Amino acid sequence: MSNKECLLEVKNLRVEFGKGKQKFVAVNDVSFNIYKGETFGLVGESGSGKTTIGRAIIRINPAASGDIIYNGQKISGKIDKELDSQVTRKIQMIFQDPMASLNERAKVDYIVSEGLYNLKNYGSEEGRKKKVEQALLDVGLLPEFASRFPHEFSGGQRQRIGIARVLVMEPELVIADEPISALDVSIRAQVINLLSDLQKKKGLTYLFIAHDLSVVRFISDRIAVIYKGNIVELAESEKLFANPLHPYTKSLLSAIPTPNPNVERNKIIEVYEPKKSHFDYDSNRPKWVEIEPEHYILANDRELEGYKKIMGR
Amino acid sequence: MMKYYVTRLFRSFLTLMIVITIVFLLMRMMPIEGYFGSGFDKLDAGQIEAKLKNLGLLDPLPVQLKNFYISLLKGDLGQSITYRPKVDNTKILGDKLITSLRFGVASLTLSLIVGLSLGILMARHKGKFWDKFGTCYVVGANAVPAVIYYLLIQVFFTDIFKLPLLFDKSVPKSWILPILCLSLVTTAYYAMWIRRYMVDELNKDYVRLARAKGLKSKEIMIRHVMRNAFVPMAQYLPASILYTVAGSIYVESLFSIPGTGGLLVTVIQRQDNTLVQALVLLYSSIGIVGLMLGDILMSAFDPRIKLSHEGGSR
Amino acid sequence: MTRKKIMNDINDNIDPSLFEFAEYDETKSELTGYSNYSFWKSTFQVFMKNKVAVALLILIVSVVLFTAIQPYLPNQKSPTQIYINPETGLQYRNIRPNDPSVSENFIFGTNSIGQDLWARIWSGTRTSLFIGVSVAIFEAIVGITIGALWGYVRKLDAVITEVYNVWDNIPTTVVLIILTYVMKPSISTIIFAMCMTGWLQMARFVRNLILIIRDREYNLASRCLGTPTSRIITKNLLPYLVSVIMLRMALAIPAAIGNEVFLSYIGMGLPIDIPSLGNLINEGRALMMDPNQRYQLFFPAAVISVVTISFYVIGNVFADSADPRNHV
Amino acid sequence: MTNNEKVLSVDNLVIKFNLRGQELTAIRGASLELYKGESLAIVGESGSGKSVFTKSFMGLLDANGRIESGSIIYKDNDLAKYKTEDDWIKIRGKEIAMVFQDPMTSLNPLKTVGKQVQESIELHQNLQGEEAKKLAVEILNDVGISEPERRYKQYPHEFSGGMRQRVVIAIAVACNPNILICDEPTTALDVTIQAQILQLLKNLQKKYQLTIIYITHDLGVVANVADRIAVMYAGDIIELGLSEEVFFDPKHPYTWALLSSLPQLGIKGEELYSIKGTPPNLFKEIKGDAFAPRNPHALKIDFEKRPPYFEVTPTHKARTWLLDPRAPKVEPPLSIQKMREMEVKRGERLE
Amino acid sequence: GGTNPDPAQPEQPEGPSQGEDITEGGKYAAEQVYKYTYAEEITTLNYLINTTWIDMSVAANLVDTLVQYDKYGVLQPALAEKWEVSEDGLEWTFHLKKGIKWVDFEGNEVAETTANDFVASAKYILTKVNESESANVVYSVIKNAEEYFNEEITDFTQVGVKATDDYTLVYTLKEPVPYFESMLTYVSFFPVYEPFLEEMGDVFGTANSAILYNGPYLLTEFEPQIKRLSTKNEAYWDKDNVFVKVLDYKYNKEASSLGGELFRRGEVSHAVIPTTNLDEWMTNPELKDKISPDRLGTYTYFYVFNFKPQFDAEYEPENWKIAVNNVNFRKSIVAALNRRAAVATEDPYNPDYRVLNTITPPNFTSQDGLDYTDIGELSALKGKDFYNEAEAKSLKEKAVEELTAAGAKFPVKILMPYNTNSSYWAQEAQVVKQGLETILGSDYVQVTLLPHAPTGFLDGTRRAGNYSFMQVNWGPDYADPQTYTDPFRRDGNYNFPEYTTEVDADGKNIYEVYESMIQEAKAELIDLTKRYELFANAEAYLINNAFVMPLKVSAGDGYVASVILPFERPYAPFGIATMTWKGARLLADPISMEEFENAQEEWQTERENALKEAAK
Ligand SMILES: Nc1ncnc2c1ncn2[C@@H]1O[C@H](COP(=O)(O)OP(=O)(O)OP(=O)(O)O)[C@@H](O)[C@H]1O
Ligand SMILES: Nc1ncnc2c1ncn2[C@@H]1O[C@H](COP(=O)(O)OP(=O)(O)OP(=O)(O)O)[C@@H](O)[C@H]1O
Ligand SMILES: [Mg+2]
Ligand SMILES: [Mg+2]
Repeated sequence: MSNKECLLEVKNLRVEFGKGKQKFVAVNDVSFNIYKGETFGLVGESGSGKTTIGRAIIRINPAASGDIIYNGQKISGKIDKELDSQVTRKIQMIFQDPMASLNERAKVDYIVSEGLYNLKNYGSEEGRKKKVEQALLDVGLLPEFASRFPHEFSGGQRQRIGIARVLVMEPELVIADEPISALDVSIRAQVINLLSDLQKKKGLTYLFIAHDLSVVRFISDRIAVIYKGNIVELAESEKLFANPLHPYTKSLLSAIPTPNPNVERNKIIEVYEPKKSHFDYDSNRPKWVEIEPEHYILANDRELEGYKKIMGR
Repeated sequence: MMKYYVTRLFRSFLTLMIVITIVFLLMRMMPIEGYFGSGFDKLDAGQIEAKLKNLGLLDPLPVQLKNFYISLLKGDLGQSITYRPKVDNTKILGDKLITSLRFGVASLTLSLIVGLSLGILMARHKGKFWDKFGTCYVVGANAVPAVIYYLLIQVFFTDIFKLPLLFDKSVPKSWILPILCLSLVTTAYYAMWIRRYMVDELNKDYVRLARAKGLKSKEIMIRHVMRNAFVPMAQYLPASILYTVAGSIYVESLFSIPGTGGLLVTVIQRQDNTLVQALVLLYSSIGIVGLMLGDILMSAFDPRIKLSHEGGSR
Repeated sequence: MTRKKIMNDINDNIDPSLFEFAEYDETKSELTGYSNYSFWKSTFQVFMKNKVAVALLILIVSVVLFTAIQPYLPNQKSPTQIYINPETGLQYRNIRPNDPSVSENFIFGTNSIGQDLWARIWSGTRTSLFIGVSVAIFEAIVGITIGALWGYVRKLDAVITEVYNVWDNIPTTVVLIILTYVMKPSISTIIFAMCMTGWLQMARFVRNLILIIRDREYNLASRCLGTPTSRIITKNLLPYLVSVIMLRMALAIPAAIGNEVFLSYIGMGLPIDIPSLGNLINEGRALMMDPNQRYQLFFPAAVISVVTISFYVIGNVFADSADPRNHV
Repeated sequence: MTNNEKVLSVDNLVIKFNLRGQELTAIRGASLELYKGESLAIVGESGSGKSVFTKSFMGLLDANGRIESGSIIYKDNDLAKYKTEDDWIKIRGKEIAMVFQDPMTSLNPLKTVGKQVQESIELHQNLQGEEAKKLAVEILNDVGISEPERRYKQYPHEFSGGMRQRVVIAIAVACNPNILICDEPTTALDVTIQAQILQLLKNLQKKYQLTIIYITHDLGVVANVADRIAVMYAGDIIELGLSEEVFFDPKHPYTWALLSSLPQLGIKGEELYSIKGTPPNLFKEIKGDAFAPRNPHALKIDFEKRPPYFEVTPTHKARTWLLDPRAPKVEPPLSIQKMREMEVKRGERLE
Repeated sequence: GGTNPDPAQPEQPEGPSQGEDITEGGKYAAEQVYKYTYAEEITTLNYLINTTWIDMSVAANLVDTLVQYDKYGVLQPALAEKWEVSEDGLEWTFHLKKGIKWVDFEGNEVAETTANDFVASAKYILTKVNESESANVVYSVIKNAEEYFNEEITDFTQVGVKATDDYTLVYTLKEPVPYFESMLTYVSFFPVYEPFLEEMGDVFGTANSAILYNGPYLLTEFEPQIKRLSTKNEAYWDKDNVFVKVLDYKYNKEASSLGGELFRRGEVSHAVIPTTNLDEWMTNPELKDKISPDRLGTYTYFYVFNFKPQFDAEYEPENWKIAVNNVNFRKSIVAALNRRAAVATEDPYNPDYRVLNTITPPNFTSQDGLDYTDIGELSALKGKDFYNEAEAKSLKEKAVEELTAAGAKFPVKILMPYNTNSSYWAQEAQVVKQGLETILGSDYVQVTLLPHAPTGFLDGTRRAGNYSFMQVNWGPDYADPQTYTDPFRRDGNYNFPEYTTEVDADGKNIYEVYESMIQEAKAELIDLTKRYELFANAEAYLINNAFVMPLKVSAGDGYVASVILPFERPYAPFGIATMTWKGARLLADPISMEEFENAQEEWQTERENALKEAAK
């Protein structure tokens, strides 16, 4: 895996909200890489900073410190116009709520071509229409839907419109922020399928954010687990599921519901209690270490030893 | 918390200074003629100059401004110059403010009681008789110019109920009509808003839970909705009480109430600069203080609101 | 495995050929469930349900049309001409409506210097509506522009807020009176003066709305797509505000007319030779005490009430109908 | 299922709404029986009528809705005939209580949490003042809120989402009802907290002998808590059975589709099964099986005639023509077969 | 030798003593309490600085002056028992009554009124920082006063006001002023008790406790914008002629709309009936006997042509200059202007009562028992009707001819401003505009009305020369015809007549002709008969040459509902006499039109007799 090309590098990212006393650190010293063509999963409980990381990458939230490097170029902080428009095109985002993320007062046609208007790369009006049509077809919608308004569509269809809007930009990296959380079970599968389908066809790279571990497991190559602004563990997805080390990861995995009454009824939830697990963090600060190849963990020296022991077994 | 109010007060003070400076400059745009009474035509240049000089109006503008700031910082609102020359502005305002405030508070109390009851009635019987009745009233009170129905009230009510036509401090009956007139519009206003907020609240999830719990709609109204609907109004309440010191130009003129209603209009027209400035200062500070009190009141009502984080002075 | 039908008997005479697979078309299934809900259509429908509002709408449209065509109708008198009684050489003063003892016919009678009230009322309505509509439009334009910038462009927030605070704390009367001094009393002065103070509320209102919807996801999406601010405002934000802005405009008209009445009352209104509802009311006000002459107040008061109530009700009902929650 | 005493029995319920001058049929003749002490889960996609169905048991339908026909029998009374608030007051809370989906907005923001719980107690348990307060604190403790005395005096905004949901549950439980309807009690919560809440509900069920109806579209939740499962589609219950029956031997193609689209059952790298299309328009009259247009296994008769319930076992029935003896044999999708096999293996392993 | 009128009591009935029927057989009200609502509050009680009508009308009843007028306008002694004038007419010596007391507002005696009180008042008025508006009245006549005011001299003893002893006051004038006595009833010559003035300092006059009283009334209660309650001063030297015991004034801003109603309900003794409400009062049988006109005043209104137009190019000032310098053009406008119709906007029932053909009103001043307006060439004007359509048309023809030759354009644009705070003015302007345009034709003149806000009205219109034809007014400052020539003096700011380029048949500039007539009249200080005639001729010249068009005379409040007969109150064409309540009595019933007219007629004849008597 490590011979893969690194598309995005996040180094010691820190994001803060508010000022002075009300300052709140939403993301604290987070580092990870995303390789070209992979799906990188980011899971964590609500409010842990997943969205914030996504938004920092797409530059809606400014980074307080740390670097975000895209294709070898630094894109955080002040960047020139040229790079800005380039990055805008290359990194795109899919939003959580298909109801809220589409402009209700604009036709699908406008919504999908919004990016085109901004880039002005469609040549003629004819060309723009073609692109819109193609994008709609790509996401499995009929081209005639272009003249309708978002409220006329079901949640899944709306989410697909949202994806079509991203596709016309021909992005390289797509940040999917809980793209299926707001969707009904029965249509989640549609969107998951569409996303993997597009990845195959267009060679997209995803940063896939979710709190539903089963979905993340299904779609991601690698998964990072985030807790209160810190990534606590990062590994290839099967490895993580097979061999979770961090107590938080463990508790998360134990809570995944399975569609099996017999299993569910007997399941035991592991509760994560940071104060108990990390009692000595005051004196012994945790570090971000690669405990085995491609498996990172946030741990201090004592914990590291423990983990190594478990792995040794 | 304390710090928040201190910074906010400081900012408000700056705002106030800018406001009063602008008004100061605006007043200097008025013609000199206005500083003199009807005898202006008979004065000769020497007399005119003497008066203007006395008023400091012949100094260059920056000097005037400087003098103005100095006396303002000393807390000196100055003396009236044309309205009642040589009388302290604080004295002129003092009595009037109290009168207006009395009427204001009385009518506000009345309109709060009637308005809130009506609004609640309207919200409870949404779409039914009371709602329609209330709406007619609200529309009428808001849309028909007050000049018209104040007069109607004054003429007919005094006739029918044998009430005095003019206000006299010592005649209790003479308070009735002015208070009634004053509260007409505000009653409609409160009824309208409380109805709107109540209807908003009634659509909220917690009302659904309260209903599922088995509370009767009447109890839901009393125990949950009313207070919650009152919160957004709470913010404006202190300001509206304080603003009553500004009086009502119509009602006060009609009933001979010696309040501040229309005083600003009069003194601008009379070009009593110092009094105008004193009034503007007063009204602006009332606005600012009122809003601040409103915020405090609202935070008292609503535990969610903590004023410590940043916000404008609104 | 035994299977029992619970409700039907198995011998239900169903054609066995029906127990074959039907053709399955995926795309067809995409087409189902399409709602024909349209915002404006629903708004219109809800609005039309309110009989009072519709009646008032018809009424106000008729009034507006009538004021427009009134001068061109036959036998109309001039609103400013003073009618002189040829016999006495003096004015036709205070002639009662349709007074038969007078050789000329004055539908609504005359005022105290012998001007035709009927013509004055319609001319006044024209003036007042013109003022109201102009003020509303101006307020909308300025208010929306400033409000949009204020709400959307974070950098401007502090500055505009400060300007707002200052401007809002200057009593309107100060501005109005000083403006009327600096400028001549005229329709444009009145409009200007009202706009100078009126846009504030509109701007603040728009700003608050924009603050609410500014950070909705679809706006973030547009920003991610690199859409310029101007287009975000015009395409993403303003369309959401259209209905409420229309409401505010509808309410601004009666408010402006009311203000005009107030200005006339404090002597800062239009010159008397320009009939306006404010002037007419103010003239008529003095006659309130005289039962025989009350008609001079009654007619303009009736017109002003009809106009303001109509706009007020229509505005409010429209706002209700534009609220999707009421599209039931 | 502990005993077979029926507490609630709904028969052929039809609920309609007036919407923009049109009529919408939200519930199309659904029937259901609820047994004492059981947990019944109602699953189905959004808009299938789960909430409307259960709200009708408490007279909480929106003003534009009405029960067109059918009956809801509770303790020998037909709730479908109740009209006035006074009638319903006897049911709401006291007999049937409800936990709503959104814990963030279900509590009155201006009242302390304790007072809101206490209100329920005072209403339904003949306790006032201090006594009621004591009980409220107890119940708060029961729902897993630590330091209940301190928390009693706090306001909802000082609580996290999970804790608020606990409070909402406490309010419902404080009414001391027979039946508790939980309308999506955990959709807004994180997985870990979700698991805790479900555990809590199970504990409370035991302690207070509640009959619980869970409404959810998350099949994982269902597996955890339900004794029986009712699957709803377009305003009708199309399959009903014991939890195991529905998971391991589903009969309705919609249930198949629902189960197969779970990523847990998917194979990485392959396409997940997904249901195409959108649910039917409830404004229109539905002919035949409502699911037919989206059903790859639809029979011609599905477009003609509404299927009756076919009994699979005494506890398991489904509305699909596929169960008719005349119908061609259709195997459930692979993933479901696989799940069944795995379960069999697991069972063997356990033995 | 100076005149020394007999200090006899005015011919009032003997003061009512106890037990006498004060109603005089039901004619007068038993309770002499006057109630009134007023819309405009006084600004100050400091009578030494303010000259507004409203302020003076209050002060007039609180402080007495050296001399006073009786109800026929004949000068009578007041605080001064007698007085004499030096031969050269420059030195006036007044001998004060003894025992006149200064009292405070509760009637407590404070001091005696002495000659020094007049010196103190003059000193105060002439001190610049005190901003007295009446200073110019004083320094226009008193020796060295102007120098003192301008701080050219600082020693007040050089000013011509001296108290030789406590009861002897000497005014020294800078030149003989035949009408000096009449000026003494103006506030500028009111006394003030010096120690009190000094004690009060800035506060003097700001409250009823901050002045002292020696007049007929005490201001016992004064709450600004609430009420003013005056009660009879029991220490007043002439208290027997003070009949109304209490003046109860209540403030109401809407007094003009409510006054009638209040009178109807018996809550006030006097109410102004605005023109708009006249019809109701005149036609309603219940009311029509309760309304009467007010007595004519001395303010006169006239239209002036502007000879120095300063208005916008839009209104063609150059063209106006050509037109206005043509006498036929001016006369055509005068002839076309229906003054009755114009005045009817203010008094529709009896416009003739107020229409005036002179600048100086009748009953202003008289010489040898002859009213000024009946003297010289003015007498010819008196009965003339200026309004004449036919003449207007023929004048127009002449003017068109002459003006076309002079290069004027038609229609001539006429800019006519009016003050927006006066409703009848706006209406009058409309009547005038319409009348001129119909009679003369809009091809000849085109009138543009220019509404102007009251703030800065004069500075914006008349004084700035921003008009072509405009209604203006003037009120007298002393009882001499000269006072009405003031607006037309060189460097005045009324209509700038000195800019005229018109010449008469002799080739003399017509304004210069007028000016020389005035100079001649002014110089005549000894032969008053001659002086009056010269002034009258000059005024007639001004009118005949259409520099100005007389319009109307003020009539107090127009129409009133009242129980006060104005003819019982002191009369003077100027000063404070008409404002005093001395002599006034409340009638039992409201005055009707008829009663008013009878009383007026009676008064007119009695006055003529009284004047003749006084002239002897
Ligand atoms: N604009 C903002 N201002 C202040 N705080 C913010 C802002 N946006 C996010 N936060 C805070 O930052 C933290 C992380 O938020 P974030 O939205 O990234 O969480 P998340 O992991 O995406 O949660 P969820 O699963 O609920 O979407 C939260 O505590 C949130 O309250
Ligand atoms: N007040 C109402 N007026 C009109 N239609 C309504 C109303 N309430 C519900 N409906 C309709 O009834 C149908 C069933 O709604 P319901 O809320 O029961 O769905 P649900 O299964 O609970 O969905 P979800 O999972 O989204 O909560 C939906 O089509 C909905 O649009
Ligand atoms: Mg998020
Ligand atoms: Mg639901």
